[in-house]
Amino acid sequence: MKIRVRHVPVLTSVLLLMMLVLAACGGAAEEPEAVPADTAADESMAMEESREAPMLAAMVADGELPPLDERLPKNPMVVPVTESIGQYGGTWRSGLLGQADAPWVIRTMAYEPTMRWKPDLTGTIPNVAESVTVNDEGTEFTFGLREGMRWSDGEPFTADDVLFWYEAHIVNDEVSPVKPLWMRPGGTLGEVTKVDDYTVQFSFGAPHGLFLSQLGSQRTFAPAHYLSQFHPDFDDAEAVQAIVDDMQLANWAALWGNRRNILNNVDLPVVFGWHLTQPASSATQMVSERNPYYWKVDPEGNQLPYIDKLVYPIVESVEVQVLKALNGEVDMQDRHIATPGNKAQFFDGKEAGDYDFFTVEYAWETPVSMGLNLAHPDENLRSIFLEKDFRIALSLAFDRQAIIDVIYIGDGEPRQPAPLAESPWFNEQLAYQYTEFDQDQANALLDGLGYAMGSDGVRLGPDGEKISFDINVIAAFEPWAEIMNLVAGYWSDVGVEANVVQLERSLFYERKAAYDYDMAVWTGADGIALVMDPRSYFPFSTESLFGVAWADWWRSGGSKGVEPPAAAQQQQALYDELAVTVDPAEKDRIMNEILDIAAEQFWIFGLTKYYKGYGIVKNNFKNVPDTVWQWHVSAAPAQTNPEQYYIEQ
Amino acid sequence: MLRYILRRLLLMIPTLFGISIIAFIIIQLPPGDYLTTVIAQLSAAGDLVEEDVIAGLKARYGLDRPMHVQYLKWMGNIMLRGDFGTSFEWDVPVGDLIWSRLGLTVALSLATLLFTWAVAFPVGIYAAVRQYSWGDYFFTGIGFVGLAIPNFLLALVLMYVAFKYFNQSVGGLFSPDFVEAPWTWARVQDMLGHLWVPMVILGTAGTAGLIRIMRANLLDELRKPYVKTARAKGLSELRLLLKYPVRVALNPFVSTIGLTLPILISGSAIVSVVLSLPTSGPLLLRALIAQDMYLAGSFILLLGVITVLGTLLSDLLLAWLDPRIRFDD
Amino acid sequence: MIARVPAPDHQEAINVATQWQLMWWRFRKHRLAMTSLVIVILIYLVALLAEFLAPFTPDEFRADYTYAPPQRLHLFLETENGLRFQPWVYGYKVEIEEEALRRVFVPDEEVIHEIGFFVSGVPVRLFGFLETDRHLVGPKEPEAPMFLFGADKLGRDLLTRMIYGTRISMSIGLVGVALSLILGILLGGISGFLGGQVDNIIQRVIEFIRSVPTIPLWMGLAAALPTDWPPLRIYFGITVILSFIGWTELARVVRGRFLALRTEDFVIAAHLDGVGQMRIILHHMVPSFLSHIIAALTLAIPNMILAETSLSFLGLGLRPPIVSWGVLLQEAQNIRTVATAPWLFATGGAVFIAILALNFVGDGLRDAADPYAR
Amino acid sequence: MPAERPSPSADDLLLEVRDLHVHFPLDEGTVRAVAGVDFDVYRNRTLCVVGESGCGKSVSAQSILQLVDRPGRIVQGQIRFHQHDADGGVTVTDLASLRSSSRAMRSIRGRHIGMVFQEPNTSLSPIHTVGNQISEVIQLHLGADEDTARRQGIEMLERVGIARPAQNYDAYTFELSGGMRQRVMIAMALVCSPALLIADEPTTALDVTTQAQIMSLLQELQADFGMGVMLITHDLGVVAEMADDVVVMYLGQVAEYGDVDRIFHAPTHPYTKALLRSIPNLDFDQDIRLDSIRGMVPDPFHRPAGCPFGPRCDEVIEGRCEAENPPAFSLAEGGSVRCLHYEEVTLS
Amino acid sequence: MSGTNGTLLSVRNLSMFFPVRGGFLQGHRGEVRAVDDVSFDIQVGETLGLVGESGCGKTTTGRCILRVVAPTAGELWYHPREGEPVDLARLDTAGLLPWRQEIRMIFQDPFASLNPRLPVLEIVGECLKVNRGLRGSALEDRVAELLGLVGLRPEYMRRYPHAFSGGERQRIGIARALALNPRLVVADEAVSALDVSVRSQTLNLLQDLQNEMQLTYLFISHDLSVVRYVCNRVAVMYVGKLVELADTRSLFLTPQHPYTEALLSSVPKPDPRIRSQRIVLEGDVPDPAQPPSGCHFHPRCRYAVDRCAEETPPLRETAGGHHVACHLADEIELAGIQG
Repeated sequence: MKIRVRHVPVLTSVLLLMMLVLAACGGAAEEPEAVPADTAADESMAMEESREAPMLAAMVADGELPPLDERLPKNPMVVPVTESIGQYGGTWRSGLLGQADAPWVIRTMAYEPTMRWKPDLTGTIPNVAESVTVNDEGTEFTFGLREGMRWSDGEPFTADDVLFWYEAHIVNDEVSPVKPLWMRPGGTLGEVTKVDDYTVQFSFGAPHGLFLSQLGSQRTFAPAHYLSQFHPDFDDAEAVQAIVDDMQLANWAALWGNRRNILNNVDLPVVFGWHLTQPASSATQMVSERNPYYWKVDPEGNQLPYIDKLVYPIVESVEVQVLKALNGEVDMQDRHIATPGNKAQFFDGKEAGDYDFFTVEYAWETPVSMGLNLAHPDENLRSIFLEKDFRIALSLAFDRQAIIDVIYIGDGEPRQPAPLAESPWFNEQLAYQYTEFDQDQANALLDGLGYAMGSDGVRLGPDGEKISFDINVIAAFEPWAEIMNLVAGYWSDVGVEANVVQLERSLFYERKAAYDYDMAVWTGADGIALVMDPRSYFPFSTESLFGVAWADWWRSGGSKGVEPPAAAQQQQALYDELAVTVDPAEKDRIMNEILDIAAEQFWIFGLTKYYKGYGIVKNNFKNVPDTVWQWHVSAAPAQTNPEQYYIEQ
Repeated sequence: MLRYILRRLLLMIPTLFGISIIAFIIIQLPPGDYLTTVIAQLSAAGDLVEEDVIAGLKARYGLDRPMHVQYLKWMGNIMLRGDFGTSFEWDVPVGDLIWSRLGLTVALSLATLLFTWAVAFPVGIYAAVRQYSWGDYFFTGIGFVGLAIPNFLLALVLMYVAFKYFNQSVGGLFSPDFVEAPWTWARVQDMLGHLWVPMVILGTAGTAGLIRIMRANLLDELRKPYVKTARAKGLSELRLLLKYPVRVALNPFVSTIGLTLPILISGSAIVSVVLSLPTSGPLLLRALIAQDMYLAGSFILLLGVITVLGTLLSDLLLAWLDPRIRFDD
Repeated sequence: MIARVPAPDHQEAINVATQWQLMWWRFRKHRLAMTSLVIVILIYLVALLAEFLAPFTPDEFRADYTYAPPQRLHLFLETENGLRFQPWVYGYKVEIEEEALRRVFVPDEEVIHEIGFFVSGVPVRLFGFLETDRHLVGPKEPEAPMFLFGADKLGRDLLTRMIYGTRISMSIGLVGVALSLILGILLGGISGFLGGQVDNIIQRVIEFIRSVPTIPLWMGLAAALPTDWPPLRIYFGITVILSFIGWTELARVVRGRFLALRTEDFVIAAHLDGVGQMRIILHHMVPSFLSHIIAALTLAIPNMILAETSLSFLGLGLRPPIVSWGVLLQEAQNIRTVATAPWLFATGGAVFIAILALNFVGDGLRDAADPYAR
Repeated sequence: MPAERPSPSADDLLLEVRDLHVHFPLDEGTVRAVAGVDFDVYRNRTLCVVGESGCGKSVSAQSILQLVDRPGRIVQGQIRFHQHDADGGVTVTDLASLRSSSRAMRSIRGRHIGMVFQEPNTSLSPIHTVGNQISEVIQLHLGADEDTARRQGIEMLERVGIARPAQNYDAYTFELSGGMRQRVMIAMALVCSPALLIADEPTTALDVTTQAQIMSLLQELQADFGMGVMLITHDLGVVAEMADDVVVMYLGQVAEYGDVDRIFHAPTHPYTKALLRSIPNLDFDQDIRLDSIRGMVPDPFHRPAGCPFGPRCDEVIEGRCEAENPPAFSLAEGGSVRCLHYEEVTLS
Repeated sequence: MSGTNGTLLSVRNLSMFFPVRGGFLQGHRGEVRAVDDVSFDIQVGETLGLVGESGCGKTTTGRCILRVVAPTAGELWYHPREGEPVDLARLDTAGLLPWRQEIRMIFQDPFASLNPRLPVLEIVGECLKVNRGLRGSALEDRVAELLGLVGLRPEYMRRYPHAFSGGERQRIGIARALALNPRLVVADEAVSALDVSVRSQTLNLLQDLQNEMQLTYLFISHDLSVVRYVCNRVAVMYVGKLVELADTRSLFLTPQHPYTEALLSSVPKPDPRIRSQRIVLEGDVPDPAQPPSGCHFHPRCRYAVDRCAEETPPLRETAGGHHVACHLADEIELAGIQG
């Protein structure tokens, strides 16, 4: 059924609604002028009465959809609005860079984990779960679910969906050959039990101090009624295999991944504010439309989301998306396009593009953190890198402010990777030690280590060879290479030779996993809720650039990697303790102790405090906060509840 | 003739087989595999990639098996079931992905080809007939300009020009309003409005070459005695020109068609990336970089097929056009 | 027609002129080609003398001058003694626009920086061994800003970087083509001279390579270059990749020439004279097509340069800190540059001029290549 | 057995060429390829133009239809073409004054003057059928429709002795042998029954037996059509067999002009004499040793001063021949000669 | 077939077949019988003419003798001044080296046969360098001598071929052929490309040289009047086969093969008073890849009988030294040039 809506001479709201319904059924053929401006008032009146989007109300009227009360849970989640109660309707246009740009999809429409991070990032609150209680030991977590909550296809959401997720996905060795760390504190996999239809319990063998935080980015449920047909444990194994063959997939695990893919499977029932109507694999754009069964309301009880439709044109080059934004074809976006380099241009284009900036505060420590491989397989380099004075000398030897001036046009502040001032664990020493530019002192320190200056201006190491190492940066991540080239220039002033080597991303990871690198560069980690990812403070993970091998040793219980020095081992032990601590005050104490050791050891150094970021938002696009924390864990800006964004008609 | 075509088709088999092996090797050449790409990507997003995720992915993509096994499986599926495998990155069968883009790619390439011809043909004739005239210098000069400016540079600048001075929505082949609209005249117009930028960019380099070929061919032919014979018959210059030398000069010109198409298709990659066209180029580039091996492999294989078919097409066209070749069989 | 020099007293000179002289005489008459040849030679001189010609070094950055626009060069300075030749530029007035995150530059008409010749600046090593701190041009006060072509995003002098880029870009074409030539002459020569089964096999291989789609092949091979290779090796790798594609064309040309020459009467005559195979090839055949090959080579260089820029653009070619034209263009590949710093596309102009000049030289050579054509 | 033909009458005059000059301006200087040539062609008679390569014979022939390659052009002279209509009227057109691509010139080409070239291989289009190339002329000049043109074309092919003409009408030229191709060329040139046929070295590229075929064919056709033939050749044997009148050219000028019998049996110009002495004869009565002409034909940029043949001539008049380029002196026995030895016998 | 001065070269059953390749897969598509079972002798000091129309195999025969190509079958017995005859057909490149000094070639195209990139000194002197080891002034002296011999000014030896006209170039080619004091010179259409006036000069030169240097010529030509002028004996070829071989006078005056008759009658005589009754042959020379059965000439022969289409006539001697390959040679009366 394809109906093209043209100018409507006489308007009654009933007629309008019918037409909108028809248009919605018709799918693509909407034309913007179909809704003349003077109908906006009618619409919002209709909304006040029905507390739901006109398009849905019409479907209800047609009997295609149950009434709102039957679609909402008994106790819908009430989402505060940033500024004002919104209006229904409109399309949010942004853009994906390539078809696999999943992060932006999650950040805009798909951040519906079991718990969710608060907009100020101070902790998680129940989200899909209605409530949570924890026993005193921190080993049992009981979640209440929302009675009457439904999947986007109208099927009820119950404890069975949680159980199904656990049994079909976590327990299954084919899709989860290794069980996720956050489900196995102390090493053994936790258990999930159904208490009743709307209550589930997660119990662990050890206290799980980080569980609720970690749930801020996990969905511990899956649509059992849909996915069980693709699971050999829950359906006829042969039938499932037939589907695998039919879809030309390599194996069942691939089918499982394919059917759970939120970017490409339009049939997948979801709990998001919008559900997929055109998959990303269609190459030109990805489209999502409002989920009629969405379970959140605004403070006045209106069903969210306000915006009807999300359209993500897929572009292959950032520049195209930049031009689109300048052209006013992007309603709200920061990812990809809002780089410091583009700011001047966006600034100039504000009027023409009818948009403004919102401020983005990065919740990360520093845009550039430089880790020497302290567990380097080469004994000579290792011995040099392990000298704290050497690291101090390197940190002192480059002019952070000059680099900030060049790269960030002065927006920044010399700083090491350390918790941000906004973080409860802010540590001044860690943040600012050795950030001054003092090549004399650097030279003195290097002289003190006995690294005499060679004839060609390069110091000689203990083995009499030049001190020379490679800096691995990822080619795609500008402006790292430029920064490191500048830094290397300074280091050569003090007699240390460093060569910037640009790597392809995957190669970088491979080298890192093999401990085969001298110095690696990455963004600093989480600077606020750092308990989750304290990679910069002790050898915590493969992302701890200064001690990947040490982290491996700790994670594998000593079977892999390299045994770290005592201080690092102490930090790791402290973190083990923290992981099973439930008391917040005690957690703070342990974390601070870890940080003090980090400050003393000076494992890694950085460049600057993050510059102030920005994003583009159209002037009629409302309820986006003036300042948004940029933080991957909370799928920023998803913590600001995109479902309550609205477009002023 | 039929036997000739059959023989050629048969000969394609080993060639394509070789191409498939080379394609596969090329994809395997870079260190790492798709998994490392995924891990790196997840990490880039700030996520910590835990072992469980890696292990899950490994099983899913079947990357743990030796290379020749992977190759045989891939080829086996192609030959037995026409199944090109699934793209790791898009999570969609490779076939669907490629076909969805090939249409526009071929359309763009054909449009470019037509454009190139429409320009190169008359200009080439003009430049040859009026050799060393002002016009000859002018047009060959323009041709050189097209040849000497890197495509991607032109693409970027033209895109900006389209945005800045024509206020055109850039990127892709349609305005946002028409992306998903059904085919209507308006949509066609919209597409044509977008098509000119890539067409011109892709066309410039090729046009220069073709003008030069046409001019040189025609100059050769114009010197041949049969032109004089035709003139001695009393034919008018234009008619004579078009019927005889141009027609003969056309042969080498035509023989480039089959080769031009694959060149255009693979050559449009860079321009398509810059202009964000939903053609095959960007897909291939990403597949190569992400080491999405079945996708990249199938793509290269497909381009190989097009190239080989293109050559065959060229030869057939040439045989059709030139009786000397036709009868030589 | 044989190239003739008009004046009859030159007749004897022509009579005893070698093919290279005849070629040169004919080439000289091709005005466009001659001009282009001069340009090409100049470009290579620039490449050779980069250290001396460039006012600065390519990595020297000036934090305060990011995206500084080009200065207008004034040639004459007004002094109390009237105008005298003294190139100079105005200084910059810099303002930081916080919200737009940029520096805004306006010429500071109060400040005049004189530009000198053979000024002393950053010490460099010419030809790798000649230590000097003299630069052809440069500001007389070493710290004065001089950005005749503007500055890039790091405040580096674009002119300097273009001059240094010339070296890599122009040599990558040469080296790539040289490698192609070696492969092409070797295989094409073997193919053409031996003929028979060997020829057959080599022809199949060439046919096969040509049926592999080029750009994916490039991209694949370039992507396969270990990215942790040192710049020099990457450079080498890229040339090898480029030449790997280029050799088939040359091999075909060489083979064709060999095949044609093999049955030429003068080759048969040499054969009947009892001249050995090697001597026939080197003395009779190679000189006969060398000029064609040189022309073909000249025409191939531009493609190599373009290919390098394309690969760099895709992020698969050379990377900083190597400075090549492709790298410079890659750095300019964004809307921001088009909109606000178009001078960074000056490199495109350099590419354009080089390619045009090489093309014309190639055309001229091709036309002059066979002075004996009847 | 010389074929006795009536001597030419003014009524039969087809073509008068007077003082024709064709120059090629080149970078190296101007080549005066034709430097003052006069001759006449009559109906039903054959004029042979003979000379060594570079003497300007082909250029002279081609300039009649203005087909000289660029940059050559007629700089001086007249080419008066007499068109005889059915009732005896005569229209005279100066072809030299027409523009090369003008309608008037085109209406004469192929219609009133046919032309056959040396290389049958390259003078026919390789990608069009024989029929296509013949019928084109018929359609163009006689306004015939395609079927008529086809019928006439096939008839003409049959007339020129092409076996299976209907079949070969649709053949491509590369399917035919050299002799057949030359027959096609002739058919094409004669299909509109032109008054004049210009044949530029029509048998040079052919084998001797084929040459004999083509020569016979031309003679036959001339007898049938009554056209004037202008035959360009370097072969004195062909001249002797074919010509009624002969023009001997040297360096762009007519050295000698006259009746064929006189040229062969009473040559006057030293060049003609030398030429005749230098050809080997099948005749065993001849002396065993050939005479030859000293030196070489000078290159076109270095024309000798005075008589162009002077430097090679055995009968040079010291002091005159190197200074004066002799004009054409009419001979009592008919014809003319450009040689100072005949100054005194001049009639006009 | 014995001459007074003895035999220099005996060609026995010489055949040269070229495979015809074509099409995409380079399939073998039969062969061109360029030279098919040809035998003849060349006597010391004579000039043997080899005539025929294009494609008849005369050039290939010459090239086989020079071993430019290796014949498919047959023997080429060369009789050195001293010692036993050698079969040139069986020798490899190294083995041919001494005989290649004694058998030399003059090419048809004076432009293609001289390397335009070398000065005359190199062109003429190369064989002297390679075979005689001459260098420096010795080489120059010899080249100067040779140039003088062919009527060129020795000071031109530093010029390049482009400085010479066609006739002069042909003299350079002759000088090269004579540089090593050869015994046999194969002149392949040596004067065909030259203009009349230059041609006679060159023919005279060749005759003078023959007398001076006791040369033997194999004179390949399509021009019967030239052949008549220079040759002692003439062999006529038709589609790869030798059809008639006789001394020049007898061949021209009393030809015994119908093809020879037609050939002679086709030659235009440079005398308008004897416009002859030409025998105009029907049809064209057949394709040597698909020659007619029996006598290759029978489809065009006006005397042909049924037998001619079935049986290939052998070359046989009919009168003293007159050989002919025709079944009817004894029965028919043919016209020579006088007829």
